[in-house]
Parts: sequence; structure tokens; C-alpha cells
Amino acid sequence: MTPTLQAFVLVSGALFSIGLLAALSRRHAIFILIGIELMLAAANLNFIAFWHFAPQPHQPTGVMFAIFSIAISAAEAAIGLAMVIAVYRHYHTTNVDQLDQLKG
Amino acid sequence: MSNAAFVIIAIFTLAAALAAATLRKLMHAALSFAVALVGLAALFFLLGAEFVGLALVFIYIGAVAVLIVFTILLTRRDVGKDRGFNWAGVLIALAVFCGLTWSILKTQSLSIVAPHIRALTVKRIGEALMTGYVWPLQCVGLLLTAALIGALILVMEEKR
Amino acid sequence: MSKSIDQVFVNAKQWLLSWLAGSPDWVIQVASILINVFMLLAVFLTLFALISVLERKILARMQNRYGPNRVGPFGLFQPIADGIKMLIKEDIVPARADKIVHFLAPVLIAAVAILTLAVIPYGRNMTPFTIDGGILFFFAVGSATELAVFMAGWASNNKFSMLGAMRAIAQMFSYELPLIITVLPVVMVVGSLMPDRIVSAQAGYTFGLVPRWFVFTPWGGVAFILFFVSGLVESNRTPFDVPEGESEIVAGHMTEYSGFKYATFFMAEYIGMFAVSGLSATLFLGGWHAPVRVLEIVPSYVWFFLKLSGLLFVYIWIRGTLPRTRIDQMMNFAWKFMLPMAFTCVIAAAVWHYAGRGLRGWLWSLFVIVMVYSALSILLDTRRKFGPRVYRFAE
Amino acid sequence: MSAWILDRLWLIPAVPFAASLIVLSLPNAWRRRAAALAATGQVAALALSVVAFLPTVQTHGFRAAQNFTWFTFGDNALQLGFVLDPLAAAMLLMISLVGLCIFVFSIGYMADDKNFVRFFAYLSFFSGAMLGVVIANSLLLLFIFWELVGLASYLLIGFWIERPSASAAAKKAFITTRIGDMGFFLGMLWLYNRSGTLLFYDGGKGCLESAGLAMLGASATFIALLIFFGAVGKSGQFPLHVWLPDAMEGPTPVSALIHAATMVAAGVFLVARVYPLFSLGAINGVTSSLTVVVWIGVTTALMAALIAIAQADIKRILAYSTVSQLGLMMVSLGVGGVAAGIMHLIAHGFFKALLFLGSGSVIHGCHGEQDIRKMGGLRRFMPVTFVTYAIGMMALSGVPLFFSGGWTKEEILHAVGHWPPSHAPYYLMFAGVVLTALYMTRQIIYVFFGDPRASVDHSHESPRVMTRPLIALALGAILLSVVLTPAWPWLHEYLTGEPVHFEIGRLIQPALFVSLVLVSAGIGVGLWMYRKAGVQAGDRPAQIDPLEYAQPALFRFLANKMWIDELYYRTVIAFSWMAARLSDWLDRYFWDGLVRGFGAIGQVFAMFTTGVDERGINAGVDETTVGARGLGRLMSAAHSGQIQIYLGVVAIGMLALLLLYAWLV
Repeated sequence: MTPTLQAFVLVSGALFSIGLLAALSRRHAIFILIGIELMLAAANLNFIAFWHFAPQPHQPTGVMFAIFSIAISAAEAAIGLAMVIAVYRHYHTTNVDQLDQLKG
Repeated sequence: MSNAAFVIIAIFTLAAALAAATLRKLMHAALSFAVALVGLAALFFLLGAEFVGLALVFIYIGAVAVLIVFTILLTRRDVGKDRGFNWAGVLIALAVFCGLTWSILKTQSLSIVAPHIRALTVKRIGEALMTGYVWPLQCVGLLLTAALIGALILVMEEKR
Repeated sequence: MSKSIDQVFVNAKQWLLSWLAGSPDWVIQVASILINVFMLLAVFLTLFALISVLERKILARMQNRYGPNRVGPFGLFQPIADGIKMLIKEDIVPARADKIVHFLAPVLIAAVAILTLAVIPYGRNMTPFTIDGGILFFFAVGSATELAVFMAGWASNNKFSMLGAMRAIAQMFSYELPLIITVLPVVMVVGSLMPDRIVSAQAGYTFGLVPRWFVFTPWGGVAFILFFVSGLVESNRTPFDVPEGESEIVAGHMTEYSGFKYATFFMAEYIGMFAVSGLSATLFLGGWHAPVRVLEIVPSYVWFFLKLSGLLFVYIWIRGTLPRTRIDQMMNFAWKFMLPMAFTCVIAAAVWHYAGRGLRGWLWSLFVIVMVYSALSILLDTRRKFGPRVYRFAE
Repeated sequence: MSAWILDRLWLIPAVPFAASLIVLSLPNAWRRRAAALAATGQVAALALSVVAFLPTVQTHGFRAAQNFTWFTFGDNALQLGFVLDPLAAAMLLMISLVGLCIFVFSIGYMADDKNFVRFFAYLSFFSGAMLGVVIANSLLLLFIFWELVGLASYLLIGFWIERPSASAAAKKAFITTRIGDMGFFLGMLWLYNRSGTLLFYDGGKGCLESAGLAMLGASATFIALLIFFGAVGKSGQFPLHVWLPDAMEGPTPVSALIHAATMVAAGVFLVARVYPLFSLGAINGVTSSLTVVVWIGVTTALMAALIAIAQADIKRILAYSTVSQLGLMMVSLGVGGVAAGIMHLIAHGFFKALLFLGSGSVIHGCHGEQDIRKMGGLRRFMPVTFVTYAIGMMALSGVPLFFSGGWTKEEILHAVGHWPPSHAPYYLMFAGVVLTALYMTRQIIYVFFGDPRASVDHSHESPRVMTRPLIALALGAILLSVVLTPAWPWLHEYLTGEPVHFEIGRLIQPALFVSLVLVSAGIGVGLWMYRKAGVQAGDRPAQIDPLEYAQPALFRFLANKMWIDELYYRTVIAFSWMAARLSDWLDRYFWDGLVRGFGAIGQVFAMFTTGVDERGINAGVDETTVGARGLGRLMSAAHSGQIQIYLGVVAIGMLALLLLYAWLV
């Protein structure tokens, strides 16, 4: 009795939707970042799951992809949070509803 | 790998993720996010990708989560409580969830069982990184350096 | 004979598990795990109790006092008295605190500290949790400490707590880099992240006399010192106990904790110390290997705990000797000296490897380290950096 | 040992290069560390040179080359390499030894300069490049180092960049030598075309070995002449000698290192290195290319010596003297006395560096004054400088028996005297020797004797860091004669690869008496002519040179360097100007007119299209834009700036695609 690939993909889909929920429905910029990170995590889960269930799992392609994806999302988080701080300094708000001007 | 473990971990992960998306206090949400990632790492363990799971914990709990809570602290003035939901967003997310679930359930080729595989050792990952994936690795190194410098410059106080 | 004594704990566990023969697989697994956890907790909580009183006694001797000597023989029952005192104290939670997070922080920090103990090999075939990426596990789990400290500081809703947490995180982040990078040379040389492999790579004796521990190579010696200093910082010990410097910020992130929660923090700190010492013994001091071939009849776990105690004594010794550093000095030291030196160790290890791991490699890697060290000492000009502080009040 | 150094021959230039790079990256305030580092590099190069010298002494006629492939194009592999033979080893030793003295001297001389660190970086760079020239076993590698030497000399001549004259001199030196290098380059290409290799020695396949030479045939003469043209540029031979005196704008140690001891010798070295090309097909030791070398050398030697008599700048006199001595070396090479030429080159390296450093010490003592007419009587203030300078002067004049210059000059005269085609160079060389003694006597009388004049005020001996190198070089200039005497011609036989034996009888030769007579004549005439130099005598004012008083026209001719600069200005440069003017005119009127014509055609065409455009097309476009504007207003309503709305739309789109896909599959 082991879970099939479908189960993992379903979890991944749910995780993605939750991430989308955070990114779409919350006002605070950090929530959007958390949402994006969750979506990326869902994608990573997919990479690993498809690698595990692949016909030739001896090549670590999926794992490699996930590793690079984690590294890149770490970079993205750093930049994103730095931007949140920079924006906060400038506008004194992190509410994305109020951030609709390109010019400062 | 048993069904029971999978179900428990999946529910744990999704609950934590849902908490991260919906909790009213930002700090609690951030901490729930960290918990959700621990669950995800456990899923990776189940899938035999121990290295990725450990790396995920290491990077997300050790670095990204701390970064997030720091940012929350630095932008504290209007944190308080996040007022209200954008219900349209909730609807869209729900629709996406339904669509994804429907299409996943509909796809027959996904219901397969894992083949028996040799454990993926860290050594093999290291060898792959240093041989076939050496250029992507260099590029990621460059990217991370650029991100480091960029983040520093972004948050640097302007001297007046 | 010596072999059976060496394996006495392993055999005992096998004997206990043999009662379960015939049960489903997962039952045996869970039972095995439970035995491991129970043993770990029993050993290390005893050690914690012992060390806490020994530390007070050793410090007292260094300061020409007696130290605790009233409870039990030589004051050895002092920890029990302390424990009872802590347990019956009132548990105070500030009114404006975030109750949940305030409660979770000590739980998390203790859990993390105990988890890190799981991957250390305590003797031959005596690793509680054998995993391919054991070292990575240690650091991955250990990195959650920062989050826990932050939770404690933030949830207390107290400015001393917050400042302490900020300081703690800043210094932990800064010293985590050298801590991890000094592990890299060992991992590179052994070719595995598995603590057991690392220990077995240090088996044997050069000329049948000098053990092949990594601490006896130039890069290993330097990496060991760097690792030890970083470990001091990571476990918030003197002289790097800035986050809880009581003369400045009361008790840092633990200010608003009392009673058993405070005791938990206290315990977590000590267990963290044990874990880092245990890992440094594993990585550099040959783990459970005997220092002399003839002494191999002594059981392996005895050697491990002897090394551990030696390192713990150095911890206490340092605490009795050195004054507390300043936070800015610490940061400068981490980024400008520790980090480059840690990278140098990596390079020196590579040089050692490619020069044939013999005497030639030894000398070459020593040369690399000495060059970088002298260059750094010229560049940093420590006389100026660590000079008198310029105070800038109300600027 | 010999295998060890042969494998590591590249280290000799690499060490100063590395030192240069490190010094260049040091902060400006680290003066002592920079100097120490540069000097250490030089000491290391010297040590390696000594190690390289040993095997060549042990085995007579030792020659070993170490070649490697640089890159491959098609089937051809371009090979570079290093060679170690007596010629290279002797040059290595001379360059690193003299260089070290100059490095030490510079520490004192440049002590007050604000770009001290940069100076040492350049100096090390130069040293590395020069050492590279010497050990190169490929004409291409030699050329590369040759150009690096040129670059270093450019940087060093123009070191005091804030002086316009210095930067002009640097440019002049660079461009003039580049003209010569052009010839060198062409010769190299031709050589490669004919022989297919640029390696000198390659186990019988090199271009200087019999197999390679056989492929050249008659073209060897032209190749040799083209390469000689490069040497002419670098060694300041007539007609490309004009840059060398101007190069004295650089700091004096630079003049000593580059323009006396080493770089200018590179030309002579080059000719010696590729000598088989010159002597290919020689009948009785004479070929047409060698004849050219001889006459160029003779012309240069005499002309420069004449000019030197009428100069007033202490460094310029030495510069012309260098040009003259280089001419002498060329003559020696041309008549077949290769060993004699190289011996003179090495001896000259020592005593000319000594003279330049001595002049640097004098200039230092006179607070930057370079005009010898304003000095005088310095022997009392600067005894060490005086004694060493006098030794250098006697070595340069060729005083026999005790000074290295005397022996080498004798050797050259001996070689020239046996040149079959003509005896003219022999007698012309007599004049050269006399003139050399004459102008050196003049200089030394002006600088060190008589009474102190205008600039000699608070003059003092230079610091020890400057005098020590002087003493070292002076000792070198004297002691070198031990291996030069005909009784035990060790250096000669070392270079030619023959066994040495001692024979006291050879010490006394006709050439010895000839040169004794010539030198005494030169010094005697000088003493007589300039006995009252710098003071009033009869109706001659003090500041007028005795020769100028006696022969004003001749003196003016010589003082103005025989009008050669002006000649070039009127001919070569004027021609360039004319060509430039012509091109300018063509560009301005002819080509421009053509372009304008095309432009006019275009304008007419444009007028036509404008009409079509305005009446036909614009109206339609106007209507379209009105419509687009309306559409844009509609669309801009969607651009609310609300990022979450955008994201939501993206999500909806993704969902739609997903459903579409799921429905289709």
C-alpha cells in the first residue's frame, strides 16, 4: 500500500492553490511573497514526485531541478523582501492596494 | 513508505499552508509557513530525496523564514492585523484548485506506482553537480551573488 | 572480550528487540526508535545535570571559591534541588505577550537541540539515526534554533527580549557560515556527509603512533579551532554571550521566561553545547577512535565521552578566563577573519589532497594557511580594529 | 641541476613580472614594501640567473632549448620556447646584476617621488621583459618580449607624465622604435614564410640551424636586413637614433637601466642571436648584410661621438656616448667579431650604468641641475661619486690594462683590423676612440674639476643607498677585466665555446699599444683643450665652451645634433603633413561633394514622397489613431496598478488553458 503519483500531484495542486490564495487575497506584500514561495514549493514537490515515479529514476534530473529551483527561490525571497523594505521606507505602507503608482 | 505516513504528512502540510495563507497575524502566518515547509521536507523524505528535503529545511527555515520575520519586524508600523480578504482572489484560487483537481483526477497515466530505485546518495548528487550540471551550478552561484548584492543595495539607507 | 564490552549497548538493544520478533515491521522500527530516544534523553539529561553542577564547581575553583557543596556529597545533588526549584516556580507569561508563540519557543528550541544529537556516532555501531546526509541534517535542524530564538524574543513583547533576539540571530547567522564552511574540508576529504564514514576515515595510525585524526593536518587543525570558536558563538557561551549579557539587556530573549520554561532554555543551551562538541569530536578528533593503538581495548563510547568531556572542560575553562566581547568586534571578526580563514581551510584541504596526502601535502597546505593568515593579519591591522571604541552619544 | 633550471627557465622573467603585478596593486603609501618586493623579485631573478649560468660554464658550447606549442591552426603548430646558451646566460647575469644595482640606487634617487610605487612596478616589469628577450628561443616570443620592453620604456620615459617634454619624448621613442619594429615584423613574417618555423633551435629543425637555413637561400640577406632594421630602432643606430637622447627625460635610473645597460643592447643582442642569418653564405666572412651592419655602425659611432663633444647636458653626453658605443658593437658584429661585440656589450652595461648612476648622483647633489657648465669642483663635495665616475670614464674611454672597456675595445679594434673588404672602418674607429676619450675628459673636467659654479650650492654626497650601487658597479667594471684579458680570454672562449688556456704572452699585442696611444691622445687633447673650461681665458667669457670659441660654426652644427631632427622634420614629417593635408582636402571637397550630390538627389525624391504622404496616407493614419486612442482608453482602465488583479487574471488564463487542455485530451 503506497501512495501513487496522483496523490502527490494532488497535494501539490492543493499547495499551489493555497499559495495562489495567499498571493491573491491578502493585502500585505509579505503575504504575496509567502504565497509565491508556497507555489514554488508546490512546483518543487512536483519535480521530486515525477522524478521518483519516472521510468528511469537513476538519473537525478528532477532532484537537480528542485535544487536549482530552491536556490533560485531563495534568491527571489531575498530580493523580494529587500524590495518590500525599500517600498515600505518610501511609501510607509506595505499594503499592495495602495501601491499602484510606478512613479515615486 | 506507507499510506498512513503520507496522509498524515500531507494533511499536516496543507493545514500549515492554509494557516500561512489565512491567519490574521502576519507573524503567525510566517511561522506557519515555516511549519508547512517542514511538512514538505517530510514529503521529500518519503519520496527518497533526503538531500533536497534537508536543503529545503536548511534554506527555508534557517534563512528565508528568518528573513521574512525580520522583514515583518522592520515594516512593523502597519503590520498589526491584516484587514479583510479580497474575496475575488479567494474565488479565483478556489476555481484554480477545482480545475487542477479535476484535471489531475481525469489523467489516468498518473496513477502509477513507484519503480524500485537505488537510494540517491549525496555523493551521486555531488558528482552530478560537479560534472553534468557544473555550468548551471556556476550560474546559480552568480545569481545568488547578484541577489546578495542587489538586496544589500536595495535596503541600504540613503545618505542624506 | 573487549569486543563484547564495546558492543554491550548494541547487543542489549538487539536483545530487547528480540522480544518483538514476529511483529510487523513498523512496530519493530518504532520500538527501536523509542529505545534510541530514551537512551539519548537518559544519557544527555544526566550529563546536563552533571555538567551544570561541575561547571559551577570548576568556575568556583578558578575564582578561589568552593562552589555548591551543601546538597548531597560534594554538592552533587545540587541539580536535583535546582530542578525542583524551577518546577515549583510560578510560570509567568506577560499580559501583552503572544501566548502561543511564547509557549512554543522553548519547546522548539529544546526539540531542535535534542534532534541534533541524533546523528552523532557515540561509539562503534552506535549512531542513533543513520542517514546519508547526517552532517547536513545536523545543520538543517540546528538552523531552526534561530527561528526559535526569534520567536522567544518577539513573543515576549519586551524590548530587551527583542534586542537580545536580534543580537542572537545576527551573531548566529554570522558564525553559521564559518561553522559550516569549516566542515566542508572534512566532507571533501572523506567524500561523504555521513558521520560514520567520517569517523571511519580517521581510523588508523601514521607510523603506528600518531592517530590519523583530521586535527593533526594543518587544515584540520585550523578548521577545528575555527569550528570550536564558531561553536562557542552558536551556543551563546562566554566570551560570546552577548545576546544574554545580563549587564546590558537583562537576559536577552529569555528575559520574560521563568520557571520550567526558563529551565528548558537553559537545558537547550547546554544540549546545544554537547551537540557542537560531539560534532567537533566526530569531525576532527577521530570520533570514538582511541588515541593510541594499545588503548583500543577500552570501549569506543568511553573514548567518545572522554573527548566530549575534554571539550566541555575547555568550554568552562574559557568561560572562567575570558571577558565578554563587544558585538561589533564579534561581527568584524566573523566576516573579516573567520570566513576567509574558513575558505582557506577548504583550499588547503584541496591542496593537501592533490599533493598526495603525505608529508608534501602537509607542508604545502601549511604554507597556504600561513600565507593567508599573514596576509589577513596585515590587511586587518587588528591593532586599529580592536582599539578603543569611539562613543557616539546622541548623534 | 641543468635539467631543473631548463624546465624552469620561464621563471626568470616570470618572477619580476609577478613582482610588478603585485607592486602595481599596492597602495601608494606602501613605499618601503613596494621597493622591498621589487628588489626581492630582482634578487630572485639574479639567483635563478646564476643557477642558469652554472651549466653553461660546466659544459663548453652548452646549448639547450625547451620548446612548447602555443596554439595550433590547421596542421601548423606555432611553437614557442626558451633557450639557454652562453650568450643568453651571460646576458641574464649582466641584466639581473646591473638591474639589481639600479633598483637599489632608485630607492634613494626616487625617495621623494610621489609615484614611487608605480615606478618600481614599471621597473620590475621592464626587468622581466628584458630577461624574457634574452632567453626566448623563438623569434615570435622574442618579438613579444621586445615589444613589452618597448612598452616599459615608453612608460618609464614618460614617467614624469606632468612634464610635456617627457610625454613627447616617450611618444618619440615609442614611434621611432616602432618604425624599426615594423621592419623586424616584416622580416619575421618573411622568415616564417620561407622556413616554416620561428624557433631558433629545435634539434636541427630551427631556423638558425643548417636545415632551416638551407631553405632560406638568397632571401636570407633581405630577412637579415629587415631584422637588422628592428635592431637599428631599438639600439639607436643611425638613422633611427634620434629618440635616444630625448629619452633622457625619464628619471636617471631609467636612463641607466634602459638607455645604457640593457634595452638598447637588445638590438645588438638580436643581431648576435640571429647571426647565422647574417653570415649565411659568407665568403671569407663577408656578406652584403654584414657589410651594411658595419657601415651603419661606423656612421653611428662617429656621428654620435662628434655630437657628444658639443653637448652641455650631462645625461645627453652619456646618451650620445651610448649611441656611439652601440655603433662600435655593431661594427664588431659586422666584421665577424661576435664575441668581441657581446663582450663590449656586457662591459658597457656595467660601466655605462655606473656612469649614468653617477650622473644621477651628481644631479641629485646639484638639486636637479643637468647642465655641466653650471657645475664644477664637485670632486670635493662628492668624493665617492667622483672616484667611481672616474673609473667609469676610464673604462668607457678604453684605458687599457685595468679597465674592462679597454680590453674589449682592443678586441674590437683587432677584429675590425682584420676585415678583408676595407681598412676604412679600422681607421675611422681610431677616430671614434680618440673622440670618446676627448668628450669624456671634457665632461669630467667640467663636472668635477675647477671651481664650483652656479648650481654647486650646498652640494653633498648622496646617501649610502645610492653610493653603494656605484661602488658595486665600479668594482664590476674593473674586475670584469680579469676574464677579458687576452692572456686568459675566458669570456671570449666562453661565448665562442672553445677551451680556455692561460698564456701570458698574448697580453702584449700591437692593439694594446695602438689603443694606448689613441686613448692617451684623446685624454691629452681633452686636458689641453679644456684646461681652462668654465673660467674666463683671454677674451673668452666663462660660459663659452673652448671649442665653441675656436670653431663656432662647427660647434653649432654639433650642438644641434647635425640638424638631423630638423632634417626629419623637413622631410619625413613634412611629407606626412602634406599627405594628411591632401587627404583632408580630398575628404572635405571631393568626397564631401559626392556625398552632398547624393544628398540632393535624396532631397528631391523626399519632396515627391512628402506630397504623396501628406495627401494620400496621413489622412488614413489620422483616422486610425483616433480609433486606437479610444481603444487605449478602454484598455487603460484595466491597468489599475493593482498587482493582485493582474495575478488573478493570469490565474484565470492559466485555468482556462488547463481546462481547454484537459477537455482536448
